[in-house]
Amino acid sequence: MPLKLADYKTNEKSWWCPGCGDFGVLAALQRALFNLEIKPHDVAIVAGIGCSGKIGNYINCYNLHVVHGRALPTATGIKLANRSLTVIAAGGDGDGYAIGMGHFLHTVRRNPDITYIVMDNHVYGLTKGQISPTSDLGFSTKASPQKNIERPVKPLQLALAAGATFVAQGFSSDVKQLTRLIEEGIKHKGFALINAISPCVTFNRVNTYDFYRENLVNLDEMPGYDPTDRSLAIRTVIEHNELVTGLIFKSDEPSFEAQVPGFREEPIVSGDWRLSEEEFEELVAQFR
Amino acid sequence: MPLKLADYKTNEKSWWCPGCGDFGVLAALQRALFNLEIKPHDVAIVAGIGCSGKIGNYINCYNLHVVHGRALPTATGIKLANRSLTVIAAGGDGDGYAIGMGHFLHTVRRNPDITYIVMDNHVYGLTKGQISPTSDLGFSTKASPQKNIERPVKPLQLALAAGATFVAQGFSSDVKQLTRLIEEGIKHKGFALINAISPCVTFNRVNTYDFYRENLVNLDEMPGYDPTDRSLAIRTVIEHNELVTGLIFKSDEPSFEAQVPGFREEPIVSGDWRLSEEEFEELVAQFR
Amino acid sequence: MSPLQNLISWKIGGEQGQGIESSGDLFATVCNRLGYYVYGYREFSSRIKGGHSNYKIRVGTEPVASTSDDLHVLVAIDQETIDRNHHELVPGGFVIADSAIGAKLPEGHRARLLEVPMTDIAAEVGNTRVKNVVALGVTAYLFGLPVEPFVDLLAKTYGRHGEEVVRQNEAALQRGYAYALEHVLETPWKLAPSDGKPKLVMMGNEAVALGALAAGCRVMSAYPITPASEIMEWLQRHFPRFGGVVLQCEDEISAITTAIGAGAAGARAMTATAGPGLSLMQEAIGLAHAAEIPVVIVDCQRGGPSTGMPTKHEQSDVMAALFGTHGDSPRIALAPSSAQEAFYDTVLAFNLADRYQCPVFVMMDLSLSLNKQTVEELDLSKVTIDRGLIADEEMLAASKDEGFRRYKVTESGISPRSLPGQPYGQFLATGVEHNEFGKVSEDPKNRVAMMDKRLRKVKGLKLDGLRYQGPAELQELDVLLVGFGSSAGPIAAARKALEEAGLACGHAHVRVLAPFPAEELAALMKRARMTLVVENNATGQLAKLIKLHVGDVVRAEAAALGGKPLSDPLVRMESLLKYDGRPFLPREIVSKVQEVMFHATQAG
Amino acid sequence: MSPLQNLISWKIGGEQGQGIESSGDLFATVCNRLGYYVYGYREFSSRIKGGHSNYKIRVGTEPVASTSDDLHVLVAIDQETIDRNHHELVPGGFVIADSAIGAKLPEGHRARLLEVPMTDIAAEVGNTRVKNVVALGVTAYLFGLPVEPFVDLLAKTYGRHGEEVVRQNEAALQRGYAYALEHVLETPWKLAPSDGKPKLVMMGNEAVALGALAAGCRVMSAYPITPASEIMEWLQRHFPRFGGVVLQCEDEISAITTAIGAGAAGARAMTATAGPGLSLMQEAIGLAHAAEIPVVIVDCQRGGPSTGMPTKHEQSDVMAALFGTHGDSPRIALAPSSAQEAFYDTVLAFNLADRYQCPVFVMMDLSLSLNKQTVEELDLSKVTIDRGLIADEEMLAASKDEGFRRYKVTESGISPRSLPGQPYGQFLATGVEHNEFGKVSEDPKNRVAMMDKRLRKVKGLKLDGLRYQGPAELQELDVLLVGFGSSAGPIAAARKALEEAGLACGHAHVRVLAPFPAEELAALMKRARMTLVVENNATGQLAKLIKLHVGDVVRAEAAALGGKPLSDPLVRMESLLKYDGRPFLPREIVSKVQEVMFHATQAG
Ligand SMILES: Cc1ncc(C[n+]2csc(CCOP(=O)(O)OP(=O)(O)O)c2C)c(N)n1
Ligand SMILES: Cc1ncc(C[n+]2csc(CCOP(=O)(O)OP(=O)(O)O)c2C)c(N)n1
Ligand code: SF4
Ligand code: SF4
Ligand SMILES: [Mg+2]
Ligand SMILES: [Mg+2]
Repeated sequence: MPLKLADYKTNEKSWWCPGCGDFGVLAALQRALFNLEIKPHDVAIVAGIGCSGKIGNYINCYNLHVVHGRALPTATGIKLANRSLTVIAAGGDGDGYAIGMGHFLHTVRRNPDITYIVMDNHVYGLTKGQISPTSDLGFSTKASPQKNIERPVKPLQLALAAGATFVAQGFSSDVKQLTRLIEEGIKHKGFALINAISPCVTFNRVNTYDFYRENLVNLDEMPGYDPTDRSLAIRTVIEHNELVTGLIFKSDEPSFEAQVPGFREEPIVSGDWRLSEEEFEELVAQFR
Repeated sequence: MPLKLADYKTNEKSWWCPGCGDFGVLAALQRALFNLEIKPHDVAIVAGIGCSGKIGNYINCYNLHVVHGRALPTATGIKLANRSLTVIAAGGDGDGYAIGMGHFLHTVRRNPDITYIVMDNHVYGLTKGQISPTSDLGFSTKASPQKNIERPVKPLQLALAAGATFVAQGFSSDVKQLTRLIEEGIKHKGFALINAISPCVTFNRVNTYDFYRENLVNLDEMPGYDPTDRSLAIRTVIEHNELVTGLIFKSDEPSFEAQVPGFREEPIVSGDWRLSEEEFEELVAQFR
Repeated sequence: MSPLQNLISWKIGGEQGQGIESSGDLFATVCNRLGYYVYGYREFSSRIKGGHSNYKIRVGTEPVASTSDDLHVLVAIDQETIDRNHHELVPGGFVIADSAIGAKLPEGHRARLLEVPMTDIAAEVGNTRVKNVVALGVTAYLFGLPVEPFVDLLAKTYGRHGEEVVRQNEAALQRGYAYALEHVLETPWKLAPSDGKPKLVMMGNEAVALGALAAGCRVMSAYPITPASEIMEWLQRHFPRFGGVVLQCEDEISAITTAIGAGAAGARAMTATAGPGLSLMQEAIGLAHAAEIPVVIVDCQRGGPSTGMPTKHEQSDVMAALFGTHGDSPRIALAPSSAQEAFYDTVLAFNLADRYQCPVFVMMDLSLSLNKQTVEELDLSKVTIDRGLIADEEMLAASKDEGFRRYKVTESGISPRSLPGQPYGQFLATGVEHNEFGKVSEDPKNRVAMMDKRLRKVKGLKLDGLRYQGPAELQELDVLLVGFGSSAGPIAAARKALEEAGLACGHAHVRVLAPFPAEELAALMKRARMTLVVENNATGQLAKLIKLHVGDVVRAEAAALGGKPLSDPLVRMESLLKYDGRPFLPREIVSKVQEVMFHATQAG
Repeated sequence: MSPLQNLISWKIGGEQGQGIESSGDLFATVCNRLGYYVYGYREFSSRIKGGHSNYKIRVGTEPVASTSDDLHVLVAIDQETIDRNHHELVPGGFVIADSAIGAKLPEGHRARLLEVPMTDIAAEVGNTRVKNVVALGVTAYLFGLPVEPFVDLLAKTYGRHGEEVVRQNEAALQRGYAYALEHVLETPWKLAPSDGKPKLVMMGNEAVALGALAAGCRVMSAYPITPASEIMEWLQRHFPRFGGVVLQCEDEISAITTAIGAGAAGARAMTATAGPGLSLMQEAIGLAHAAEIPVVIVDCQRGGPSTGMPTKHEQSDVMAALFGTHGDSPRIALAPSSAQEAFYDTVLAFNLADRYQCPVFVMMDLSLSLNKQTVEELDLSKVTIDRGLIADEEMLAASKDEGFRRYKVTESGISPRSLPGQPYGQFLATGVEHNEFGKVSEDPKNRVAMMDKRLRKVKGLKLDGLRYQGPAELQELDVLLVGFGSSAGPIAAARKALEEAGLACGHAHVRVLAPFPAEELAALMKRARMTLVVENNATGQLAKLIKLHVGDVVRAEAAALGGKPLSDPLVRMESLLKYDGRPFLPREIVSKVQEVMFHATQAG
């Protein structure tokens, strides 16, 4: 029986506010999995805590909804245990770039075959609208009455500086492009960052759909842009203050799993773990 | 009585291995404080855990030796409580760039007036020589028998991508240059990163004094290098694979403390914290 | 005429994002201004818009400190509100429903349904958002409240939105009142006159924030989390005037270590969090103990473990707060039971942190943190700032040659500290074991001396750790109820009910979890035929503390008598645990007591 | 001729970095190969080079499981070694010192100083690094050991450095032996023949790593920390052959969540850490409980709190491991007392984690982790792999329409789990409270059902949690010694000594900290006139567990008898706490018992 798009959906009612950008990201992810014909049970989605972190609730895959900020190491563990799974990590800008910053950059440099989708709304949605690490300078809300004085995190530049092998940015309004980027991210044999601009209609009155529609530049359609040129990528995202969409950078380098000494193609979960008497004796011999 | 260099020293015997790079960093820091005539009791040094973290033991200032990886937030707390102190944070590459990575980049973007000296030896010294986040690809030791397959952290590039206002790199063998860089870092009104290459003679047989003597390029002496040009800085450190010394980048931007609404010049510690009846009544009135 | 009421209960319900919270706040504030005591209780989910939410306000002529399951008036913004809450309505209670929703009460329900054209009226006055205000007008009539205070408050609240908005709100209110006057023959429950004393209404988190500011706290570092974020928010709003700083950190580890840094530098610093954050802070908490650095940690408990039930009430972080960091270190942990106590306890926490040079916990719980409640006038003159032992110039000058013995081994365990910036006070503060100068030391004798010194600090500490209500000294008790935190209200109400039913019932409320008021509680437990420990968690965390500490007291007495305890009150102790996310209702406690007593009679 | 010895004690000391560790290992390995039982004890500091370090090896014809303070031979690389350790020497004991250091024994000391030209000999054989090997040659002579096994081992150890180095080592050894033969008239303590059984010698951490590998663990994620790093190191060395992976993470939070991820995906995964790391892992531990994910956490306890004493022994993480994460969750925590047990307990831990779908702790302590000791043959046939309940195809296919009830409420509390990749097994695993399908639920009834289900899982679990040695059933005990972890050795030795002194003395060793073997221990304690709890921490953490759990047993019995406990064994319980960074010496335990018994006699 061929897979239907509906196979990737759960029947749960969404907890997001009407108009939330996360709907677009959800649709793109479901569609990307469907387009790639990956069986729902072969997908593991690891999500953090936040409005965005609820994305797993609406996709009919194996979902792990972890503690705040720890989606990436958990996803890495899943991938190591079972290489044959498609592993997606997902979460918000707070989850990924505040509490999760360390894991983010270390996972980038480790390069496991994981696709990481950050729903970046420049605000903490679930805790009712505090400033987030990507919030603009001067941004304030009811819950964060003092204006933001911290330079916003630039996820694209950081990922590039950390040696990322795949960096893209999408916009939740452009589900088509975002779907394609996610597909490419999944196909990429290594760590793929997809920063998905996903407006919060309830708490962010600055970084709105309109704002992005006016300001985003699509690199996929920029003549002469070469996403395999790292220094061009760096220059471009700096120049446009990260207000770009499309595939920003990609390079083919071996994934973490591909380099672990003695690591096997067969997933760990399906291996036979018992030691033979001979193997055990050889191990024990060193203690004699 | 004029201050002597000895005033910055304690009589404690050092716990470092003979030849350890940290000796040079210690000397440079003591000398910088002495040159700047900052009274020892007006200096707070916050150090992490590691061989490097012991630096505070040998300087006669107020020292806080915190838990692994948390030197920067602790230093930030000290600075907020007492703006008039010179606050130095110090630690190793593991302390700052592994477990401390999140704090590192968030402190960079916050830009408090702190000077952060990382004694970077590309290895975990105190725990007997495991791979560290800055270890080269392929590096291995007795304690880390598998070859490193994770891209090394590039602290200079990351700091620049995070919006650092002062980035420098020194070499513990060149105490003179390092002293000057630390002085400039302290004078800089904002966050100053000084990555100090500080060879571990016991566990790192690759990144040795000789290796650095052969490979480091001194930007301070590079004709035409302009440390106020961020994109030049980024280009240069990438080009030289971070093997540079000198002042890499500097820009004058207001520090965190300078922007906190209502924050005072007078240190919090010396303020009178009692509320007047009127002030209290005004606060209470909102609950009526 | 309707009889005068001393206690009424009102609730508004609808979808999250439909103004449930602000309407409830308006009603509570007006009642408070009229001199009544109020207690609010909000039910909400971990989502931003949508999902049922409700807000109940109890209003009384005397202090109210718990929610309950009787209800006089239910304002229903949607049918779901009726379906979920109708069972609470007293016979003859009112449902105020928007006519637009076609509300239905269950067949045979004895409440009265008052359909009010809220949507229509709102449209007529020109602002669809004032729907709920119509219901407030109806409410005012039903409880016989004057309209003016509502008008005044609306004017103040919406003033910054312009005159037009204020006018719309006032019109909606008046129209609602008029509608009720027309359709309800007489005011069913007129509130008796209040005592007229001026009062405050606030949630526990606001009380903590205000207490911190009053206590001299000027550095607050935290990471947003439910139900603690209001503390940070309130301080962000008010610190600028007092030169304080709030740092919203990248995570809780940064939050606690920033506060520790500020504390080490001599500021009064705090952080506030909930369970997940507390768990993340465990390592740094040990640092503050080892290096003897003052810091105040507010933990607003919510449903655990892990992310658990972020918007639901629970009291399950006790063990984690007292025992969660590795190694041995002494603890001070206060557990206020009302917003009023939260204010004073926060002040006390800062004084204790400075005096004992260690972290001090203020253990809140979700109900206490978020429920708006009446607070009697707060007395600034009771707010003192005690910095503990700080070395003076003379002391430091004297140590010039030798160096400053920051960790001098003293009889009390407390050593005067120096602050960065003080000449001759330099020392090393470290989480590694150290000698009197703070230098790292692995010497076994020094280790023991230092560990003993730190543990000794808190050993002698006696706080007013237990609050007792009930039959006076020496009288035997049929039952002793023990609890902590916000369950003070429901337990007190249950005690009253049990006493009215003829039982000699006492209520011991543990206000200090560490050092535990063991002797005081042991004395009370011995008087009691049975003790019931009432707490909102699944494993009896308070009961565990009682077993340990009251147990120690009882065993010491037994040992003194040659090893034969005559009658161990711990044997007569039972637990009432509730961990469904909701606070106790008084009647649940009453039932449990009845059940246990019944069993006891059966058995005996 | 010297009498045959059954137990001798040897120590080498010098500065860190002077080959102390490798010399000790060589000596231990040779003795082990000769069929003796060995127990090593290393003292070292938290620094890399310099600072006194020493390594003591006790060698016996019967199992040895503790260190002690008597010493037959001390190899002193420097004078400091003599100054710090001479007090341990038995009368007539030997100090082997390099003649180059001009060694001095304190005036009147009854040990013999044997100055050996170690430096000269080393120079003569052409390698300054073989100094210590000269001392090994002397040692061989003093204990009447054959030289060949030393030669063989040196050849094996230094083989990869080339023949020349091997030759130098052998020459140094022979020269040392010859020197001793010439200068010491007769072998002072000839070791009695061994039982000749083949034996292993390993440290506890190696036993854990080997156990993990044997149990099928193939994912290990950790962050380096003393005294746990050897586990990671050993697995890094051996995993490549078995397709396993070690991830050295950026911090402990990453380490535990990586392991949790791997556990959720169906691998056997573990992490290993010490106190500071444990504290950092607290939040994630709650996640594994809430989402019911198997993971094994090895905690190698060291001196706390905070960074504490990183290289010193302590047992002070018990409370943190059992109660450190916020909220309520059940615990399983094993506490092996020897390397042998550490091997089997690690295997058991993986089986329990899979069976009960939760984190399982293996509580090590520094002595156990790092001290090399003899392990009798390990039996692979005793290593079984029990994956617990995993849904099969049929079960999953049946749930196709409705969805898979991953968290089905069952009587045992355990629900079959599906693994990613299994068709129709998809579900949401979350730390938020959830329903049977794993979907987030805030329903109060569901909450209670889920919490009860999780707590129920472990309630029925009975493990072989207590090991008892001493007078047989029903006999009254003068004293019952209780401990956990590596103190098994010193306590056993003390018990023997006390029994020889005429006391009826029992030793109950707690091998499972949670669920606590309360009934078993209560039964023993009731037989005892007094109980002494022996543990390496300052606040009596094991004693607290005993008060809680044995207390519950005693109180339940009392309640059954109408509330009057006849005689509470907890009243007769005392603590012996040692927290100076060193493990217990048997005689310290003996003295404490004598002291307490004396007091009791005085009082009684
Ligand atoms: C350890 C911990 N700290 C804090 C929280 C509270 N919290 C929940 S979600 C969130 C941030 C949400 O922001 P973001 O990650 O940007 O997600 P969004 O809701 O905007 O999608 C926070 C701080 C938590 N759950 N756990
Ligand atoms: C939470 C925690 N994890 C691990 C450790 C163990 N530890 C001590 S120092 C260190 C790393 C040392 O490396 P680095 O920071 O590079 O300092 P170096 O010794 O090389 O100067 C580690 C992992 C610790 N003290 N605390
Ligand atoms: S609060 Fe913002 S991010 Fe959260 S669901 Fe609503 S719109 Fe989306
Ligand atoms: S181990 Fe390395 S870093 Fe540590 S003191 Fe020795 S040389 Fe320095
Ligand atoms: Mg966000
Ligand atoms: Mg290092």
